Amino acid sequence: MDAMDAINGTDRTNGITGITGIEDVNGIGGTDGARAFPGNGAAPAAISFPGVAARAAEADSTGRVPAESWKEVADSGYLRLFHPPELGGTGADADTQSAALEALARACPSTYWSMSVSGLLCGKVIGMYGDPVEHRRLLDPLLAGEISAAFSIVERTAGSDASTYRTSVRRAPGPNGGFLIRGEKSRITNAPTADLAIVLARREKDAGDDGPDWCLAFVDLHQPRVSRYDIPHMGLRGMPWGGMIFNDAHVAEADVIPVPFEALAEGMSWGWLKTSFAAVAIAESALQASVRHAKQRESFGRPLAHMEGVQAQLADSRAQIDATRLLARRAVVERVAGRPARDLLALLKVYATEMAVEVATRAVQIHGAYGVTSGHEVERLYRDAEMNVIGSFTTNRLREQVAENLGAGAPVYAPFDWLAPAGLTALPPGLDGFPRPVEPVHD
Amino acid sequence: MDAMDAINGTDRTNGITGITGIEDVNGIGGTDGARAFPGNGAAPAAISFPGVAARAAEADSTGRVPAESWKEVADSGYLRLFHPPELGGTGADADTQSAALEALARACPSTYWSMSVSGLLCGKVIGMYGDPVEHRRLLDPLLAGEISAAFSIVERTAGSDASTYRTSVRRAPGPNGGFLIRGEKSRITNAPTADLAIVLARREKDAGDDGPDWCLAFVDLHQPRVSRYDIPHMGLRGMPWGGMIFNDAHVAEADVIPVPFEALAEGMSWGWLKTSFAAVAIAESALQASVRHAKQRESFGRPLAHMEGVQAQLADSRAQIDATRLLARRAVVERVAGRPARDLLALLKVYATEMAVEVATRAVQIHGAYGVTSGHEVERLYRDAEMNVIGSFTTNRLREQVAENLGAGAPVYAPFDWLAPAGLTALPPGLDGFPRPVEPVHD
Amino acid sequence: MSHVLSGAVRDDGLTEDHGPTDVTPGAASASAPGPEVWGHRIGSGLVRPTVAGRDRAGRWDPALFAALAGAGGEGAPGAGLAGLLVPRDLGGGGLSAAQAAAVLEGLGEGARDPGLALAVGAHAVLATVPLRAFGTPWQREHYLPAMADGTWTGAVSLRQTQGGARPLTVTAAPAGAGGWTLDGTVDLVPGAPVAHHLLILARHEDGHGVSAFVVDAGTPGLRIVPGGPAAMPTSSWGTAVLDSCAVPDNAVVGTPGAAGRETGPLLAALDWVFTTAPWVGVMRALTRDCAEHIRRTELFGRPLAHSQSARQTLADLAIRSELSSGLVRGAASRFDLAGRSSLADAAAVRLFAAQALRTVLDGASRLAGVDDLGDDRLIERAHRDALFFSAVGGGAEVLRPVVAASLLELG
Amino acid sequence: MSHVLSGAVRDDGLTEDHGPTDVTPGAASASAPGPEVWGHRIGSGLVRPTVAGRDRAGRWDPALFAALAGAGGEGAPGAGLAGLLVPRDLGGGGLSAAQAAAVLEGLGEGARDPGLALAVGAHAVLATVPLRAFGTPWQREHYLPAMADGTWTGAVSLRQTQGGARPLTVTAAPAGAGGWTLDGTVDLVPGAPVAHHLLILARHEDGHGVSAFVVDAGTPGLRIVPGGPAAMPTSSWGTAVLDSCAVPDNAVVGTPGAAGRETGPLLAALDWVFTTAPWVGVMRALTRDCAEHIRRTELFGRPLAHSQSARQTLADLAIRSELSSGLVRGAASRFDLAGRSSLADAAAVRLFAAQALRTVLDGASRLAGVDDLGDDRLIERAHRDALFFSAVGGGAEVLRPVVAASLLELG
Repeated sequence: MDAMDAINGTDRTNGITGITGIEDVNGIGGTDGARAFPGNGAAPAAISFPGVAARAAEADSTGRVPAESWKEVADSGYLRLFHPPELGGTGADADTQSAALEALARACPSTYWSMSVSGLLCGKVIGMYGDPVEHRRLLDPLLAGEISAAFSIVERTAGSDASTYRTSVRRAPGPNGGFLIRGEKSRITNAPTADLAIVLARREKDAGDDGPDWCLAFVDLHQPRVSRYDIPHMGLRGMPWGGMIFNDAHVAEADVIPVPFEALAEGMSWGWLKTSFAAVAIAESALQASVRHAKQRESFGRPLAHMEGVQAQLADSRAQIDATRLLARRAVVERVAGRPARDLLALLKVYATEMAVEVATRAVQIHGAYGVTSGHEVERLYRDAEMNVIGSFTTNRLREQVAENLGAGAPVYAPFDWLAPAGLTALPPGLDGFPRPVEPVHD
Repeated sequence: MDAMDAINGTDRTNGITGITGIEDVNGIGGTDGARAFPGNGAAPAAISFPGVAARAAEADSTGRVPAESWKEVADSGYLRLFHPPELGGTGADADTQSAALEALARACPSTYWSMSVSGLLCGKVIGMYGDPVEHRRLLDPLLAGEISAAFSIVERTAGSDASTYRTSVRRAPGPNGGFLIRGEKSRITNAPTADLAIVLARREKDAGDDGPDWCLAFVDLHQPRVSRYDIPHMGLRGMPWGGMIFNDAHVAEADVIPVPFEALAEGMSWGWLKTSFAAVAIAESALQASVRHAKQRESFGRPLAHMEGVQAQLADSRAQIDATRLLARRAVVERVAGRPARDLLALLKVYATEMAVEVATRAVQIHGAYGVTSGHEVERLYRDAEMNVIGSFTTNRLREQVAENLGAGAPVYAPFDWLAPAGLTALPPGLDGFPRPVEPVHD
Repeated sequence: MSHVLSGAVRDDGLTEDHGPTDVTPGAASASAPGPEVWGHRIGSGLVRPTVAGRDRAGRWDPALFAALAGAGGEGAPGAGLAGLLVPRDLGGGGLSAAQAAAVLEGLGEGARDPGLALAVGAHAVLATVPLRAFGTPWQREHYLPAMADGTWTGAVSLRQTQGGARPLTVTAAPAGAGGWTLDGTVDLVPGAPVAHHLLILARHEDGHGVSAFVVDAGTPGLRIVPGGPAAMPTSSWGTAVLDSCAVPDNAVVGTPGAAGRETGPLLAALDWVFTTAPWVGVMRALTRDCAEHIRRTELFGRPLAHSQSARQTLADLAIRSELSSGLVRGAASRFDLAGRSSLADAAAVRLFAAQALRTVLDGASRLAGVDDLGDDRLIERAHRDALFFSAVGGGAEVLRPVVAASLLELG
Repeated sequence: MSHVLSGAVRDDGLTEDHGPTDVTPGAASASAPGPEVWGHRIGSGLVRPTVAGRDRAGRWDPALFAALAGAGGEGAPGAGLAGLLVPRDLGGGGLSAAQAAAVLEGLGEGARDPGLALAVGAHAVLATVPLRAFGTPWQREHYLPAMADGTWTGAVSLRQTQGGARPLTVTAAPAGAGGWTLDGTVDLVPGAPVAHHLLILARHEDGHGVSAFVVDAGTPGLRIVPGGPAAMPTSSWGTAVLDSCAVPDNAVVGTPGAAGRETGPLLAALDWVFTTAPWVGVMRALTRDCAEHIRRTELFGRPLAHSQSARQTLADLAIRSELSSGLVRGAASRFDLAGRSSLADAAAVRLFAAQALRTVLDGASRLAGVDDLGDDRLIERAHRDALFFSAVGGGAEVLRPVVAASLLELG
């Protein structure tokens, strides 16, 4: 077997993860300390955030991203990877972007969400819709990690249904110019802590203004006419989440950007990509924890790793994660190449997020009581996983969009009243008919 | 349609729950106040615990069963239902027992777990293995709800594998008689708060003692040589959970009862029943919350209740819950008739607990962001549901037992080393073979 | 091994303890053998020996059906399988609905022949109960005694067991001189080529109402074209073509125009519950086959029964069988009480059992591998037939709204 | 509508943008039509028109196979489907493994004929690659050119694509005067009745080692008994019976005694990846069929496409197709690099795709109801064939340990 062993030597430990070219991207529990991103061409496998990983439980219990973690990530250059040099980024290639997304989400899903919403999603939106010169004053500190931003779309009324949004922007009276914003955004990542909000708002238009009905407002959150609140949440607890109330808060002239609503879809679908990587990473972390546990633990005299039922769960998870990661990385390739890939992102987000819940549930089962004990990584991942299903467009809503992309047409609503005409709300008779006879039909 | 309407009149609102004869057993959020159990023959549907339901969120956030809830349940006579009059119970019929189990678990799964472990499981075990006269001193306050008990089997080492348990009982030296118990039990419901522990322990046997190797020790937890700790946990947070360390704690002579290990199975399977009803109730609560939400909520101009995707989720949940409840109630009938029904209980526990996770996951999806917001009933139920999969024998372990009951034989362990002989760990060649040739086999 | 897990009845037809398979779920009884034992014995004795050959040949066996129709033996009611639900005073077995479901479950397990079990259910339940429930005294006395002993068989299209979810393809117009003229085509009729009469739902040509008709096979204008789906080839299949088919007024079953509230929903509910019952037996049979299979099959050089994964799969089969059985029995028992049955209950039964069957077949085929179980290729046959089963009665797209509407108080 | 969701190729064979179906997953290319377009065109042009009839009759069509073997047209490599993986210098198309997988995926989508796609894959991949990888120069030059143009077809038993998970049923004993004597029976050989030669794994009679043999159909002592499973009837099936079958030393493929490390795992990995590829195409075809079906079908008086539930089901089909495609392409591409492929990767592909296929078939049949889709009854046929597909190559009970062992560093 010598020759075969020689060939197998390097492969056995990496196993199937090799398919993606990214292997065990971070050593959870390793030593602290940031590591700068390698240049393009360096092995993406080198990306890791050991300090962030070590502080993941702390983030969960305090409900905030630890300052050291924020700094570690900012110092690594993570926030710049996704942006072109002309906007202050480093324009990493697709492999590096994918590896970085997964690595940070492996280390701490909450930190990943908070920082990616700020640096990736908000950064992309400012880059796409803002002014390339004027808004460097926002982008520069954002990509340096000196400020954080919240992407503020959703309101209290209804998740992703924009027709219900009421927040609006109008011209400020008086000589100083600028605008006033009024309304409330709720269930927003980073809302309780951010410095800057990218707010979707309605434009109160002057007569003759035939511009878009909507705008993006870049709102400085450090002003008295903004108040904010926390919303405690089941998972991703280290990610600040909550609402912000604008009570005629001031927005600078240059920071209100009229945008047709449809145009925003492109920017928002970065959110689906971010969420999908969160899901892949949560699933991978849950799987790796399960592998570790299965190797260490015995039950009824049998090491868990030797039990076929446990193996079956691990194998199913492995296959699902591999399939999802391949699609996720393909989506990054598309995005980096400048193609929208929104169809791909929609179906990726649906599968990835539900897959992660399934994998995390298996991980809890494999861990038994450990998996439901607070403070255990798997207990946290189980709570985190479900958040991705709900976050950035609920998955069931996205399924409708996938179907529309497949040619099923736009959703058509009709009140549900067709069972009675079909006789299918009736109380059917017993073997001997009804207790009393049915009256004949007279038209 | 008049005749049909007359016939349909009463059925439409009850809908399919009618199959079980138990309809909306408690009005969550109703007025406070205990209601005594009806006598046998009274409609089980009358059983409800509105005060307990109103305090369910409080139980979750404080990690304890509120004293008022404990009192409400105790005053209702719940704790006596499962026991014959000669042991101080009321010997309710199967329908009433089933209805009561589901009603309390609907109101608050944590309170249900804590009180059912105490009054049902520990009560049964004392009744089955204890002395019918002597141990009335324990049973009477237990069934009155004046004291609470912990069923203490599991240790730190391994979940349900008794061969790893080390806690032992030995004769106390000196003239006062009795026994000393030493060891640690962990991950035990009510451990942090109980007055009494029913402890499974090894017997340190004198020479010539050919009695069982195991015993049950009824341990007074209010003594200096007992220390206890909390274990924070993901769900069922209102249920105290943790460990107890016996450092040569004293046990009265009459309170150490030698029991063959196999004999305990009968008592322990009450735990499977209790857990299964918790699962059914959590699923029903999650479904009812989903129905309420679907009726109230609009998205994209469509009431959720009118959306077929939501309907599909509700229908699947309804069918699964109905099937499970029927089996659970059949199991109660068997138990009340004095038949062990352990096979039935094993498969019930497997399905019920995983079904509840599935239903709760659907409920979170239907609720969207509400479903992951702390303090929302559905967020709590999602965390609670998974606990039942792990609690009282993990579900995957029980599957093995079901298979054994089906004639598959006892689990047989062999180290997993058969892939390599089958050539299935090799690194297969590429299209053009291996990088270098394989050496011939020489035996 | 308790029978709860191993199936209601041993293979040899001997009875075991019958508490949990008692016809009233939840009620314990450890006395006489239940009706499922009788059904199982008939199935294993008469049907199973020839199922593989009949299935391969796609052959309907009239002699076999006649034998089932008149089957007796220990535990038999006054009549054979054909007359399960015909009252005793009309020559039938007079079983309760719950008992009939138990018989069909036993039949499914013993016979291992979903096609023939469907043929039995279509005749003895779908074609029989509407006549019993809504038939005129003349109709009941004319049809039911001959149906009870199998002299006449009745047939119903499985397109007409979903209420009005999809448009009815047969129209009825009043004839000038009384009576009705029927036109249209309805396929998927098990038993059509051998039926004495068909029960047909037709919508009134004027758009107002639906009526049920019992149409004798010899009626001019009614033509039966043999043939049907690839599934369940041991049933006989046909399409009924009605071309200006004139029927008398006394061919109307139930209130004229009101079949949308009478026979229509009744057929749906009966289909959802009673054609499911034999499948519960099939699930039990598959479970037992698998338990046997993993004991005698080796993988990686050791018995498959040693694999934790195989054992867990086996457990999941048993669980699905047991849950489905309880649901079917529970819903069936409600037909015994006028005004207590519910379409939502019945729909939930089918919805759950169809999903359970998929799980059982997936698991069984995973355990069996490329070889089938037993000598009659049950997995392959059941896999094929289950695809059809899960689609008739409207399928999940009809069942789910029916269940949900009841919860949501919509319709 | 992007082709990502609608399938790689339109029904009419016109190409769309091909970035995501490029043979290198993750690499974007929007230039020439990918190999899957060629495969799709061949399938829809040559295979699909007759699939329903061949399936019903269970008929192997040698002329059709010959046409596929020599198929050319735009985008064709130097050879037809038979020679995909034969190097160009031996008369083949010289495609990369990734390209070959793409061709098979396109073929599966266009042809809608899992049986014929299996026949192609068994010849062009399973029977071809071991000779290419391990054959002596004589074996390569003797067999591969004639295999590349379809003059000769090679066959392999699908029992022998799971490594040594189950015992091999053929033994090899050294003959006194050199050469080997083979004894035993191996069934489930697609193409056996028409094959020129078979690739057979045999365990050494002395218990030490396994060797692979290429055995010509005319060899005395080798008898082919036609017949096989009910699944994939458009392939030809047979059983090889070896009765003191004497073969020369140059019939051994690869290192004598080492097939347990060479051809054995190679066949498993090839099966797990390449016979999965056409099924990815079938999933795409079902997805598109369903999208079309729900637009033109009514339920409860409105288009099924208006139902949120139907739409969500449709989305799930597209998702499974897309994920499976990525996995297959990714794993296939690793065969192009000696020493980079992995059994665990290949097993994960099959494990995922078989489950995805079940989901797709469940969903498609739920949407289609009692009527099938299209005029060729694809759901019914694929449903039947998928049962077999998910069991060959060892099935989940073999695949899961292979995947898990790699994670757990066990074996």
